[in-house]
Amino acid sequence: MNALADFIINSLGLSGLSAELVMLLLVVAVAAAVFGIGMTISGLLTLAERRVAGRIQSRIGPNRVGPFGLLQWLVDGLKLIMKEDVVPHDADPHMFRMAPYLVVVGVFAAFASLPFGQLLIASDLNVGILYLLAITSLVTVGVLMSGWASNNKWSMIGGIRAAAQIVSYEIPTALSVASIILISGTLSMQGIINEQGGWPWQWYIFYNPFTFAVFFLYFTAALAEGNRIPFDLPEAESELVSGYNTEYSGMRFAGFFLAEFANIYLMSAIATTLFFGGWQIPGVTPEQQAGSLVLQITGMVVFMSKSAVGCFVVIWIRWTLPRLRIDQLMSLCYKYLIPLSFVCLGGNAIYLLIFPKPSSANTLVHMITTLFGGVLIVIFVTRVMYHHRISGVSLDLNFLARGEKGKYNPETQVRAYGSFRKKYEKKQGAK
Amino acid sequence: MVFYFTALITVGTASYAVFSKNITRCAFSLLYSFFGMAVLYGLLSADFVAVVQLMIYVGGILVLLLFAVMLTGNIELAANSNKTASRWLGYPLGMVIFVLLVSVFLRVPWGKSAVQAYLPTIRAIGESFLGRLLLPFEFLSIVLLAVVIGAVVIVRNRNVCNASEEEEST
Amino acid sequence: MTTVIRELGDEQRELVLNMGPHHPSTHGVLRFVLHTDGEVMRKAVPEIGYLHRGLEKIAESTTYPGYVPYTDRVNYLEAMFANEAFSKAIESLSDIEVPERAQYLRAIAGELNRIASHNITIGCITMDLGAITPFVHLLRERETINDLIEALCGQRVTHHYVRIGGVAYDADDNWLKQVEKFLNHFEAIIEELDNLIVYNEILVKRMADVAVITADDAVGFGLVGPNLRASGVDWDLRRDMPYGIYPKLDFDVPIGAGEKGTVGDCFDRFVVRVRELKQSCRIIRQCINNIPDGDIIGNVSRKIKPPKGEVYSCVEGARGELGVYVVSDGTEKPYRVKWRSGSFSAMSIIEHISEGLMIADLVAVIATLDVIAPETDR
Amino acid sequence: MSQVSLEHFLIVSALLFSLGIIAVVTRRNAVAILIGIELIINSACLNFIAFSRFNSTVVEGSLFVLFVIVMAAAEAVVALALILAIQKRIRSVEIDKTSSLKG
Amino acid sequence: MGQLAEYFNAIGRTILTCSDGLAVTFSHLFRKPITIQYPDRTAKPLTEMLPERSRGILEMDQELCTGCSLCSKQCPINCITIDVQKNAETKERILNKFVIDIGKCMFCGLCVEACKFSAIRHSKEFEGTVSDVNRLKINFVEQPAPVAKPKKGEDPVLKPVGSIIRKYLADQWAPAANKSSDTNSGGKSE
Repeated sequence: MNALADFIINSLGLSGLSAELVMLLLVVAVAAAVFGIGMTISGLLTLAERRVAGRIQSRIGPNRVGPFGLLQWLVDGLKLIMKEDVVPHDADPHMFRMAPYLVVVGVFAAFASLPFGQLLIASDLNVGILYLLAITSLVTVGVLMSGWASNNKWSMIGGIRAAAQIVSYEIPTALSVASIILISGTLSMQGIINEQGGWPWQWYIFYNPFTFAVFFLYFTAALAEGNRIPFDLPEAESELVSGYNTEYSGMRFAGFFLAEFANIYLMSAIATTLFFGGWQIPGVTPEQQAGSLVLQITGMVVFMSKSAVGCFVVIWIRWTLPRLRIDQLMSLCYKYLIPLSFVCLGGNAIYLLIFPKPSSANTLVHMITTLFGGVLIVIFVTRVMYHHRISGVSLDLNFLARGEKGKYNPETQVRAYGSFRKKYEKKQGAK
Repeated sequence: MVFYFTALITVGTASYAVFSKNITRCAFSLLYSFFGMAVLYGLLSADFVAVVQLMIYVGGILVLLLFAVMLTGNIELAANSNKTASRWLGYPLGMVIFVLLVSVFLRVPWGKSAVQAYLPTIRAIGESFLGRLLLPFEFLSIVLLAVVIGAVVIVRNRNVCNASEEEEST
Repeated sequence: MTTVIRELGDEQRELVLNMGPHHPSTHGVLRFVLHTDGEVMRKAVPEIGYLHRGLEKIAESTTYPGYVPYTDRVNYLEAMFANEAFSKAIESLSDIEVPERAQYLRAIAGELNRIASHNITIGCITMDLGAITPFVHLLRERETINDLIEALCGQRVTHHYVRIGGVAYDADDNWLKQVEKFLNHFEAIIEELDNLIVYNEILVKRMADVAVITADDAVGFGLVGPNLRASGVDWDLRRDMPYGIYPKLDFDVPIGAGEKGTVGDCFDRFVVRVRELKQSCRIIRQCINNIPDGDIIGNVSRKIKPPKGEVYSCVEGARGELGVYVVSDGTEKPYRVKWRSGSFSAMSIIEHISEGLMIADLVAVIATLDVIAPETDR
Repeated sequence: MSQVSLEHFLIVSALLFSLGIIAVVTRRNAVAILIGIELIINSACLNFIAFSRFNSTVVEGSLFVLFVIVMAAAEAVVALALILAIQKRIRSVEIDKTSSLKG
Repeated sequence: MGQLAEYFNAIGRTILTCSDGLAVTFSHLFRKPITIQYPDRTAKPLTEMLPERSRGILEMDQELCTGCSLCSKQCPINCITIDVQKNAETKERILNKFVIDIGKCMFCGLCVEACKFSAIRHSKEFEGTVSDVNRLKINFVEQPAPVAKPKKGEDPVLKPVGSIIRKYLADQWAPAANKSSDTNSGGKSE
C-alpha cells in the first residue's frame, strides 16, 4: 500500500499537506474496501451456514431470495437496519451503543492483514500474525462491555463467560502459532506463505507430525475464540437465552452477528495461511506467480477456496456437536490444549535442530505425514459411506405424495395469501 | 495529524478514567487510552511493542481490571470516592508535577539525531533477548511464574480462611 | 474450585436469576428461580401454574365421551395415553369389554405415540446441550409418525383416537404395512443416532454423574416411568400391572445401569429413553404380526352412565405412569376427575437435586427429567 | 509526520503521568488506584520508546518497554488478586478501610 | 501411568466419537431434503395431500340437515348453535341458523360421528386465518329454508368435500365493500 501511495504522490508531484491528504484518502479507501470485503464474506457465510445447516438437517434452507437464496443475507441486513434500535431503559446507554463498534472494529481490522493473494493484502505488516492475535482482543472488551452495559443478568454471565473464554484460549492459539513461526522464521503473513509451497506435502500442516497436531490444537482453540459450538457458551441459547447480545436488536445485533461470521472466516484464513500454503498454486513458484495476472487471480481463488473449506468445517461442526460446560471448557484449555501445544512447540524446536531445513530426510517426513493425513481422510470417507448406506435409504411412505420438488405454481394452491393470492385472483379474473 | 488525534484520544480517555465517578466506565475508557498508546508506539516505529501493548494491556490487564471491577460488588458506592480532602492535595500535586516535567522536557537539549525510516525491530529484539539479555529474560519468566503462583495462593487462601472461620463461628 | 465457592456460604454473593417463563430451555411456560453464585447453583425453585387450564374442573361439566377430546390436551406429546387412561377408567367403572383388535390398535398407536414423544425428548435433551441437528432429525421421524397417525385417525397431535370401549377408526392392512416400513427405516435411524450423538464424548461428559437421583429419592419423590427406571428401579406398568394386550407381548424394560457414570445420573435418564425406542419398535412389530380381525369398539351406548363409584386407572405413558382418578355419581357427567402425571413429580425433585449444579447442568436436568409444562399444570 | 518532534511525545507522557498521580492520590477505590498506576507505567514506556526513536539505537527502548510491560502485567495480577482478597475480607475495596495487614 | 493412559484415552474417545458424529452429518449432505415447500411449491394442492380421514374445519350441507341438533348436543364445547322454527301455517320446520364457531371448535369429530344424515362433516381445509375473530362464527344457512326430509334407504347426495366451507373461508379475506362480487369469484374457485 505504501508503494501505491508513493506512486500516486510521485506521479502527481504532490508534497507536504496534500501528499498527506492523499495518503489519508488512500488509507480510508483501502479500509473501506477491506470492510466491504469483510462484510460481504461474512454475509455470504451467514447464508452458507443456513444452507449447510439445512442440508445437514434434511431441510433446504433459504432459497427464495435471489438464485439459490444468494441475496438472503442482503435482505436480512436490510431488515435488521430497518428494525428499531432498542436500548433498554436501565442499560448504560453509551456503553451499550459503543460495544458493537468495538467488536466490529476488532474483527474487521484484522482483515487488513489477510493475504488474499500474493499482492492482494491491505498491509503486509512485519508483525502480521501477532497483529491479528492482538487486534482481536478488542472483541473481548467489546463483548464484556455489551454484557455489562445491557444490565441483564444473562447478558452479564454471557459477557463474563466470553471474556474468560477468549482470554484463556488466546494462550493455546498463540502457542500453536508460535510453532509455525518457529519453522517459518518470520511473523509476516506473506513471509509464512512464501516459505511453503503449492503441493500438500509442502504445506506446514504436513511439515512434521508435530505441526499436524498443532493444526488441530490451533483449530480447536480458534473455534473457542470465535465462540462457536462446541464452545459457544457465551451465547448458549438454551442456557443464557442469547448471552451477551440478548438485549441487542436491529443494526447493533447485526454488528455482533456479522462479527461472529467474520471471525469464522478470519480463523479459516489464518489457518489457510499458517498451515495450508495460502495462495500458493501447485507447481508454480511465487516468482512465476508475481509476473502473471492470471496466476494472481488463480492464487486468490485458491486462497478463497481453501478458507471456504475451513469455514465449511466450522459450520459443519457447529451443526453436529453439543456444547461443553464452563468448567469442562476451562479444563480443556488448561489441562489439554496448553500442555499439548507446549509439547508441540518443544517438539518442533527439537525437530528443527535435528533436521535442518533443506534435507532429504525432511522431505521424507513431509511425505509420511501427508500419507498419514490421506489415510485419515480415507477412513473418514469410508465411515461416511457406511452411514449413508445403513440409513440413507429414503423413506418412501407415500401418504401425502409429499416432498415432491414442485415448481412455483399458484394454481395448485386453492387459497393462498398475500401476493400469491393477488396473482391468483388476477388469473381468475382473466378467465 | 495522526499523532495529534491519537494523543487527544489517549489523554482524553485517560482523564475520563481518572475523573469519572463510575468505576466501570473508568475501566472501559482505559481501553481507548491503551489503544492510543499502541498507536503512538506504532508511530514511533516500535511495531512489536505496539502489538505487545495491545495483546497484554488490552487483552490481558484490562480484562483483569474489568473482572476485578465486576467482582468487587458494591461498585456504585466505591465509585463516589472523590469526595475527600485528598482532592485538594491531588489536583495541585498533579499540576505541579506536570509543569515540572514539561519545563524539564522543554529546557533540556536532547541530543537529537535525524529521524530514521521505519525499520522492523523484531529481529533485533529477538536476537537481544536470546543473546545479550538472555539472563534477564529468563529471570522475567521466573518472576512471571512466581506471580501466577502467588496470585493463585492469595486468592485461594482467603477463601479457605473465610470458610474455616465461618465453620468455627457457626 | 466449585466446592470452595460453595463453602463461602455468603448470602451477599447470591445472584437471583429468573429462568422463565420465557426461556429457551424450559420447554413451555415454566419458571425457575435460581439462586446462584456465579455459575454454581445454590437452589433452583420451580414455579408452576402458567399453563393451568382447569382440565379437571372442565370434566365436571362435560359428558364422559365429551371429555375424551379434552384428555388430548393433558399433554400435547402423549394424547394417545391420556385418551387410553381415561377410557380405561370408564371401561372398568362400567364393565365395558374392549375387543381384542381394538386393544392391539391401542397398543400400536400408543407405542407410535411413545416413539414420537421420546423423539421429542431425546431431541430436546441434545438441543439443550447444544447439538441441534439430532433434534431436527428426530423431529423428521416424528413427522412421519404424525403422518401415520393422521392417516389412522385424522389428527396429528390431538388424536382423540382411543375411545371409551375401543378405538375410533380401524386400520387397514395398507396402513399396517406402512407402519412396518417406517419401523424398518426407524431402526436404522436409532443406530445412526447412536453414532451421531448418544455416545458422543462431549454429551457423555455433560451428563455423566450430573444430578444423580438415587433409587430411594426417586421412589420417595414419586418419579415414574423412564426417570424412575434410570435410577435403577425396575418398574414398568406394562409389565408389572399389565393391561390391554401387553401381557401377551414380549419386550424388555431398559433400566439405568450407570453406563458412563453413576446409576441415576442424567446420562442414564437419556439413554433409557433411547433404549425404549427400540423396545417400542419391537412391540409394534409383534402387534402387527398378531393383530386379529374383529370389532374395534365394544358395546357402548351413546349416553354413558357409569354406576356410582370411583376408580383409578393408569397407563404407562411416555413419561411414566399417567393415571386418572374418576369419581362417578351415577349421572352422565363425572363428579370429579383427578390426573396424576409424571411431569409433576419430576418437577418436584428439581429443587431437591439442584444444589451445587451449574446453570448448564440445570438445563440438562430439566431436559432429562422431561418436564412438560401442560402436564404439570393441567 | 515529520513535524512531530520528541517534545510532543514527552508532553503527552507528562500529561499521562500527572493524570496517573492524580488518580493515585485522590481515588479511594483500589481498582481506580491501580488504573492510575497503569497510566504512570504507560507514560514511562512512552518516554522510553520516544527517546530511543529519536536517538540512534532503535531497539533499546523497545527492549526496556517489553520488560516493563511484562512486569506491569505481573504487578496488575498480584494487585488484583490482593484487591479480591481484601474485598472478600472486609467487603470493600476502599483503601482507607484497609488498616490491617493481618489476613 | 494409569492417569496418563486415561488422559490420552479421553482425547482419543473424544476425537473418535466426534468424528463419527461428523461423518453422520456429512452423509446427510448427500441425502434428499424432505421439506415440503408449502404453500407455493407443492406438486398438488395441499388439501389433496392430506389423508382421507383428515379432520379439518367443519362444514355443513344445508340440503341434508334435518335440524335434529344431535350434533350440538354431542359437542363438548357447544360450538354449534342451531335455530329451528316451526312455521305456524305449513307446520314445516324451518332451519333459520346453523352457526359453527370454528374459533372454539377442537376438531374432535364427535358431532360428525353423531350426525345420522351426513350433513355435518370435516373438510380437509385447515387454513382459517381471519382478520376478525367473529368472522369465524360461520352461519351455514344462507336463506332460511325448510329442513331436509331424507327418505329411508336412500343415500344422501354428498357435495365434494370442502366445497361448502371453501366458499365461506374465501369470503373471509374479501374486502367489505364488494363482498358480494367476491363471493362469486370465491365460488368459482372450486
